[in-house]
Amino acid sequence: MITKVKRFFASAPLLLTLSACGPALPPNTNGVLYCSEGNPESFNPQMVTSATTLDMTSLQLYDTLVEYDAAKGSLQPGLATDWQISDDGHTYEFTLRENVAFHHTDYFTPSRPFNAEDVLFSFQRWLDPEHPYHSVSGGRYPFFRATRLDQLIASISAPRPNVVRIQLHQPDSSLMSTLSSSFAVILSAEYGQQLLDKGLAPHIDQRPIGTGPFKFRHFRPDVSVYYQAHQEHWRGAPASDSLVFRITPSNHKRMLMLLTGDCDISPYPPARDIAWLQQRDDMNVQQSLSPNTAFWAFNTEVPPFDNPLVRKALSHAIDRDALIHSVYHDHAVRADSILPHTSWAQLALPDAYQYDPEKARALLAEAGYADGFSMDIWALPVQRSYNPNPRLMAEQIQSYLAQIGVTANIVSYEWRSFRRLLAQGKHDSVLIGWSADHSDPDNFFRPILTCAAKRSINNRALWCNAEFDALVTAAIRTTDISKRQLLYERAQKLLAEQVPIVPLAHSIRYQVSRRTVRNMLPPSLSGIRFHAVYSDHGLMEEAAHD
Amino acid sequence: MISIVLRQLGVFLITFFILSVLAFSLAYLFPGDPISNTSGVLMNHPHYEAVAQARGFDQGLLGQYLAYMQHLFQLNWGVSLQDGASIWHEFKVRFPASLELSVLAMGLALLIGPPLGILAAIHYNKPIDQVISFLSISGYSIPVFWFAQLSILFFAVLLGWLPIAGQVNPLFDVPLATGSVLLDIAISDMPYRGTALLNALQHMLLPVVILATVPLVLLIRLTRNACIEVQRMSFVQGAYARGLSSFSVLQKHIIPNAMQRVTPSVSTAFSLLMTNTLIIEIIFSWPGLGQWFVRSIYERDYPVIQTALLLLTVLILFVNMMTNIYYVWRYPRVRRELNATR
Amino acid sequence: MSCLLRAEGLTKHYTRYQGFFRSQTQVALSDVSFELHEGQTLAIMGNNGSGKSTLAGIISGAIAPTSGQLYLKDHALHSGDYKTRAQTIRMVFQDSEASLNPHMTIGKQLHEALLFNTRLTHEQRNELIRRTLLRVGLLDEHRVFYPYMMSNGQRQRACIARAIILNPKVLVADEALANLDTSVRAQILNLLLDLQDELKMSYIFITHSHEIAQHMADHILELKDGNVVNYAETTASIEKN
Amino acid sequence: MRHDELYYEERNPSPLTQAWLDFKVQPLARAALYMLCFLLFISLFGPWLAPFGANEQFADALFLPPAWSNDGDLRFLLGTDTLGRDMISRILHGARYSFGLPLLIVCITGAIGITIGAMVAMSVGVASMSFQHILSALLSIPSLLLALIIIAVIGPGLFNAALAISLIFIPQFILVTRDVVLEELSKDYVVASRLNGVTSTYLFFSVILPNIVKPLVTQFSLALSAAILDIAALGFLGLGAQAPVPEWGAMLAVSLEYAYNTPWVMALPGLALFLTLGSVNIVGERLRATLRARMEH
Repeated sequence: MITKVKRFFASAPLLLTLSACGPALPPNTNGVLYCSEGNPESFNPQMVTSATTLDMTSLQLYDTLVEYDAAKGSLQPGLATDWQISDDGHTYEFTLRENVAFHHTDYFTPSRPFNAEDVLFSFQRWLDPEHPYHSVSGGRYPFFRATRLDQLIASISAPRPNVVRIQLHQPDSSLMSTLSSSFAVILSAEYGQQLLDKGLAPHIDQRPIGTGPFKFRHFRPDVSVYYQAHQEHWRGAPASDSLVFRITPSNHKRMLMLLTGDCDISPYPPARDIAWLQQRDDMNVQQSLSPNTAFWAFNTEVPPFDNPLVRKALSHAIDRDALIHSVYHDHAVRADSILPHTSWAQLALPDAYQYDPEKARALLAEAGYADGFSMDIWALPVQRSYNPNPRLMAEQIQSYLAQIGVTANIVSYEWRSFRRLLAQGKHDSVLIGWSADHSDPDNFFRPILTCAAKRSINNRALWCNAEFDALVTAAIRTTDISKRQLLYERAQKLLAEQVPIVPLAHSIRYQVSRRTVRNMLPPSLSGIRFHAVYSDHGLMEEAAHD
Repeated sequence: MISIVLRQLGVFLITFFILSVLAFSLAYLFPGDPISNTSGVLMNHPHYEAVAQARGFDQGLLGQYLAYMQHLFQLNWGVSLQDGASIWHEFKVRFPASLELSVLAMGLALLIGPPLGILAAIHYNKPIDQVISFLSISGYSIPVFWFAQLSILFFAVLLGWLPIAGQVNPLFDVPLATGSVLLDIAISDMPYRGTALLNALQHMLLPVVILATVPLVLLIRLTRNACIEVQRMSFVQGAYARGLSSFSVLQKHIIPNAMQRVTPSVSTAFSLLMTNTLIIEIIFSWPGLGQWFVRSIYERDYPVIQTALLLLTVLILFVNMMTNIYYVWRYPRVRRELNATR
Repeated sequence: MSCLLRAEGLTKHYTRYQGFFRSQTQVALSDVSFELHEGQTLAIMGNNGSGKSTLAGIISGAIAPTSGQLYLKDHALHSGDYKTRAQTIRMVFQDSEASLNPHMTIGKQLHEALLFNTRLTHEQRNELIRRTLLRVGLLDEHRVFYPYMMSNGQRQRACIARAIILNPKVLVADEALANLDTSVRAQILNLLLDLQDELKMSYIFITHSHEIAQHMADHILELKDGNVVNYAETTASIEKN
Repeated sequence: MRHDELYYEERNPSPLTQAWLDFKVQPLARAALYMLCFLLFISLFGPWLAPFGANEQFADALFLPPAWSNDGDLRFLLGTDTLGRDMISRILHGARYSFGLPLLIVCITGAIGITIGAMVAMSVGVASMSFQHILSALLSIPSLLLALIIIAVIGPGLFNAALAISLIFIPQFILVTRDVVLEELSKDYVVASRLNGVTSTYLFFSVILPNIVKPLVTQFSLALSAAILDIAALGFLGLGAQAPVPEWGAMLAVSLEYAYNTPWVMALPGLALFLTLGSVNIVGERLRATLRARMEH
C-alpha cells in the first residue's frame, strides 16, 4: 500500500505540468452524467412516489413485465414476452422471458437467471401482509394502495417456472397499464432470501439487485449515485459504460453545471431559460407533454355551484390562452378535456370551455344570477408540476370574473391546513390539478371524479353523477379498446355539459442535454431510458478545436 | 514549556466544556422534543423509549448532560432527522473533505502571504507596496460569495477551464474511503489515477484559491505592518549602523521579529477561513462539514446542527490552541508574558 | 515643629492568582510606621520590590492599606477620600510621561485638579495655572501643549506644577528624578528645594540614591522586602541650603 | 493670550482635525470617506431618491440589460431583474438593509457593550488571566457561525439575523472595552487623576475615554465590516432577509439563478457590497493609522 502511494505521488508533479485547458476526463469514457434534483428516497420504486426517485431507479436498475412505448402509445413486451387475458377478464397469464440475468455485483452473485419465483416475490412483497419483506423499510406501498391494486388482485401463482398467472376479483382493463408503470418492478427472490438469511433485509432497498440495464455501484447522499453497465442485459449491453446521477437540488446550479459540462443532462430547466437554451448550439432541448391537467373545480354541493348553468357560465368567463401565456410562460398547452391529447381516449371539446363573456353573462342571467354573486377561489399555496404559480392564476381569474359581475376572493392557507380544509369541503372553488401515475385514461376519471373518489376526498368538485360512474366503470370492465374509447368519449361529453371542473392546461416537461449526448429520448411518463444513451466526448473535443 | 502546554490544554478543555453545555442546551432551545433533537429518533419510533433512557431523560439535567457527553465520546452522535443517517458516519467522510480544502487554502495563504507582505514592506510607500496594499484591502472587502460566483462565471462558464461542482468528476468512480479526494485517489487501485488526480486538482483550484483570499490578504497586511514597525525599532537601526547589508538585516532581524508578531494571528485567519468554508462548500457543492451544517439549518435537522456546531467550534478552538502552543514554543520570550498575572 | 503626618503599622498584602483556583498571598509591606514633621523631608529607600512604591501609593491615597492607619495632624485619613487628601498630600510620579494624560493639554490637566478641589472661577483658575507654570519654570504657553510635545524635564515640571497647584502640605515624590538625565535632575532637585523653602512643604522622597537621600532628607526610612530595616535621622552633616 | 491659543491650536490639532487632515491628503481614503457619507445619505433618503418602488414590477420590462446596451431602456438605467423591477431603485432601497442596518446594529451594540464593559472594568477589580484566555478563545469563534446557531434556534428572517448579530457583538464590545479600560486604569495618569479627586464619570469620559478611542474605533470598524458581511452572507444563504426585501445579499442570491445568461443582475448588488465593505475597511484602516501615528509622535 505504502509503495503504491509513494509511486503515485512521484508521478503527480509530472501530471501537473500538463496543460489545464478544460477539465481532465477518464480516457475513452462514454459515461453519462445526469444532474438529478434530489436524493433517491430508496432504491426500490415500490416504496416511493416521487418522480425523482423513479427516474433514478426503476428503468435503470429494474425491468417490468410489460413496457409502455410512449412513441407508439402501446404496450410492448418487457420481462414477459407474451400475455393472455381470459374472456371474462378475470385471469391474466404472462409468459416470461428466458435467460434474463440478474446483476452481478460485489455484494451479490446470482446463481440462476430470472424466473417466475422472482415475479411472485416482487408482487407478494406488497400484496401479502404475511410476506417476510412486507414491513421492511416502512412497509408502505403508496402506488399500489392508491391504485387499489392490492384489492384488485385475488391471487398470483406460477403454474410453470416461466409462467405467471394473476387472478383478479373483477375485470379491470387498467391492469396492464399499472403493470407497465415504473412502480411494478421485479426484484430478485434469490437475493431477498440471501439477505434474509444474513439478517440484512433492509439492504434489499438500499443495495438493489435487478435485471435492468445498469447495476448499482455506490451512492453517496447529496453527492452522486453511480451505476455501472449491466453487460448481460437481455436487450444487450447498454451504450454507455457508466451512468452517474449527480445530486444537485438547486435549479441554477444544475444549469451552470450543464453549461460547464459538469452534467450532460439536466431535467426541469427554468422556464424562462428555455428559449435561450434552444438558441445555443451546444445544447439540445427536448420536450414532451406531461400527462397532467390543471383544473378549476367547483364545489358542486354548495349553491350557486350546484347549478350546472352557473358552472358553465364561469367556464366561459375565463381566457385560458391568456393564463397559459402569463402563468406558464407558454410552456403548456390549453386543456380542452380532462385528458391530455396524447391519450388515445381524448375527446377535445374546445367550444365547451371557450372564452365568451357575453355567453357567460347570458348563462348567469338564465340561472338567476344576473347581478352576479360573490365567491371564493382557493389557490394552492405550493407550486405543482401542473401549475407553476396558482396564486398568479387566481389573481387573473379574479379579474376575468369581475367582468361578468362575479366578485372573487382568493383564499390560501399553508399547504397542510389547505389540504385538510379542502378535504372537509369548505371551499367554493379551487385551482388544483392531477398528475397521472400511468398511461391509462382511467387514471384521470375514477380517482378524481367518481362518487367513490368523493368519499376518498380526491374528488375536489364533490361531484357524484350516477351516469358518469356507470360509464367509467363499464370502460374499466372491458378490454376492448374501441368500446372503451366510445365510453370515455361519452364521459367527456358529460363532463363538458355538467362542468364540475374546468380543465385549464396540460403543462410541458422539458429536459436539456449537451449535444455530446446521443440517443436521448424526450422525457416521458414512464421515465428516462438510458439503455441507448451515451456521451460522445470525442465530439466535444472537435468542437473545442473549431 | 510543559506548564504552558498544560495551561493551554486547560483553557481548551474549559472552553470545550462551555461549548458542550451550549450544544447540549440546544436540544432544549430548539423547537420540539429534546430527545429527538439530540438523538434524531422520533417519538413514534419503536426505540424511542430506550433512546430516551440511554440519554438519561429520566434523570435530571446533570444526568442528561453526562449521558450526552458519554454518547459524544462513544461517537454515538445520533442520526439525522431528515434521512436517519448516522451522524458519525457522515462526519467521518465530511470532515477530511473540509480539512483538505481548508488546509490547502491555509497553506497557500501561509506560503505566499508573508513573502508578499515583506515585499510590500521593503518597498514601503512605493508603487509595488501600493499595488499590494490596494489588492489586499480589495481582497479583504470582496464578499466571498460574490467573488466565488464571478470566478465561476469567468473561469468555468466563459472560459470552460475548470469544473465547478464536487471533488472530482464522478465518472472516475473514486471509491469513498477517507473523504479526502486526494487521499482516496492515492490509496485506490483504480485505473487512470494520474488523470483522476489532475481532475481532482482542477476541481479544487477555484475553491482553494477563493478560500485562501481572506487569510492571504490578512497575512499580507499583518506582515507588512509588522515589518514596517520592526524596521523602525532601534535595534534594527543599530544593525544597519553596524554595517550589516540590508538583506542580512532583513533576514536576521526584521523577518523573525515581524513573524513573531504575525504568528498569533494565524488562528484568526483560520477562523475567518472556516466562516468562508461554510459558504464556499455550498457554492461548489463540496461535500464537507460546512455544507452539511448549513443544509441542516435549512432542513431543521437539529441533531446535525447540534453536533456540527460543536465540531466546527472545537476545530477552531483546537487550531487556536495549537497556534498558541507553537507561538510559545517558537518564541520563548513571550512565555513569561502568557504566564503572567495582572 | 509639630507632627504633620503619622503612619502606624501600614501593611499591604497582594493576592496573586496562579492558574484557575490557586492563589498566593504576597506581603508587599508589613507594619511600617513613621512620623513626618512640617517642613521636613523623609527619604524612603530600598531596592526594587522592597515596597517603596506601595508605601508611596498608600501615603498618597492611590492604594488602600490592608491594615494600619495614616494620621494627618491626628486626623485619620481614609483611603478613597481623595478630596481631603488632594488638599494636603500630592504625589509626583516616577515616569512623567505615563503620569500625564496623553490626550489632554497640560492646561486642562491643571484645570482638572482645581475643578474638583477649589471653588475658583475660570479666570481665577487660569491665573493660578499661569502663576504655577511660571513658578515651576515653564511658560504660560505650555498650557496648550500635549505631553508628547514636551521634553522629559518639562514634563516633570508640569507634574510638579500639578502637585503644588493645590498648595499641599506634603509632597510625595516617587523616584521623581530617576528617569531624568543628570543636568535636568539637578535642575528639578533645586526646583524642589526652592519650592520647599517657598511653600513650607514636607517632602517624602522615595529614591534608591543615597546621595539624594543624604542631600535632601532629615530622616531616612529603609525598607527591605516590605519591612523597615532602618529608620533614623540623617547622620551626615551635609549643609542644606 | 487668546491670540496665543489660536496660534497653538492650529499647530496642535485635535485628534479629529488631525484625522481629517490625514484623509485630505490620501485620495483613496478620501474617496472611501465620501462613499460612506453617500451610503449614509442613501440609507436615510434612498426611498425618496429611487425612481421607483423596491418591489414595483414592470411586466413590459423583464430582464432588461443596462440602458447603454442595445436592448436597454432609458427608464431603467442599470436594467431590470427577472420580475421587471428597476435595479437602481432596488439598490437604493437596499442600502438601508445592507448598510444602515449593520451601522445601527454596531452603534447600538457598541453603546451597550462599551457601557457595560466600562462599568464592569471600573467597578469590579481585576480578573485572572485564565478567565481572559477562555473568553477570548470563545470569542475567536467566527460571528457568522454563532449567528447561524442563533438563527437555527429562533428561525430565519432579517430581524432575527440582526438580533443574532447583535447578541454576538455585545460581548465582543464588552470584552474589548473591559480589557482596554482595565489596562488604562492601571496607568499612572489615571491614578494621578484619581488623586485629583475626580468623579468616576469624569474619570471615564474625560480621562480614560480619549485614550481608548483607538481600540474602540478599531473594534467599531471591524464590527461594522463584520456586520455588513454577516447580514449579507445570511441574506445570501436565505437565512436573513427574505425574498422581496431588497437586501443586497439576498438580491445576490436571487440573481444567481439567472447569472449565467444575465450577469448584470448579479454584478450590481455584489459591487454595491464590495464598495461598501471596501470603504468601511479603508476608512477604518486609515483611522487606525492616524491614531497610531498620533500616539507615536
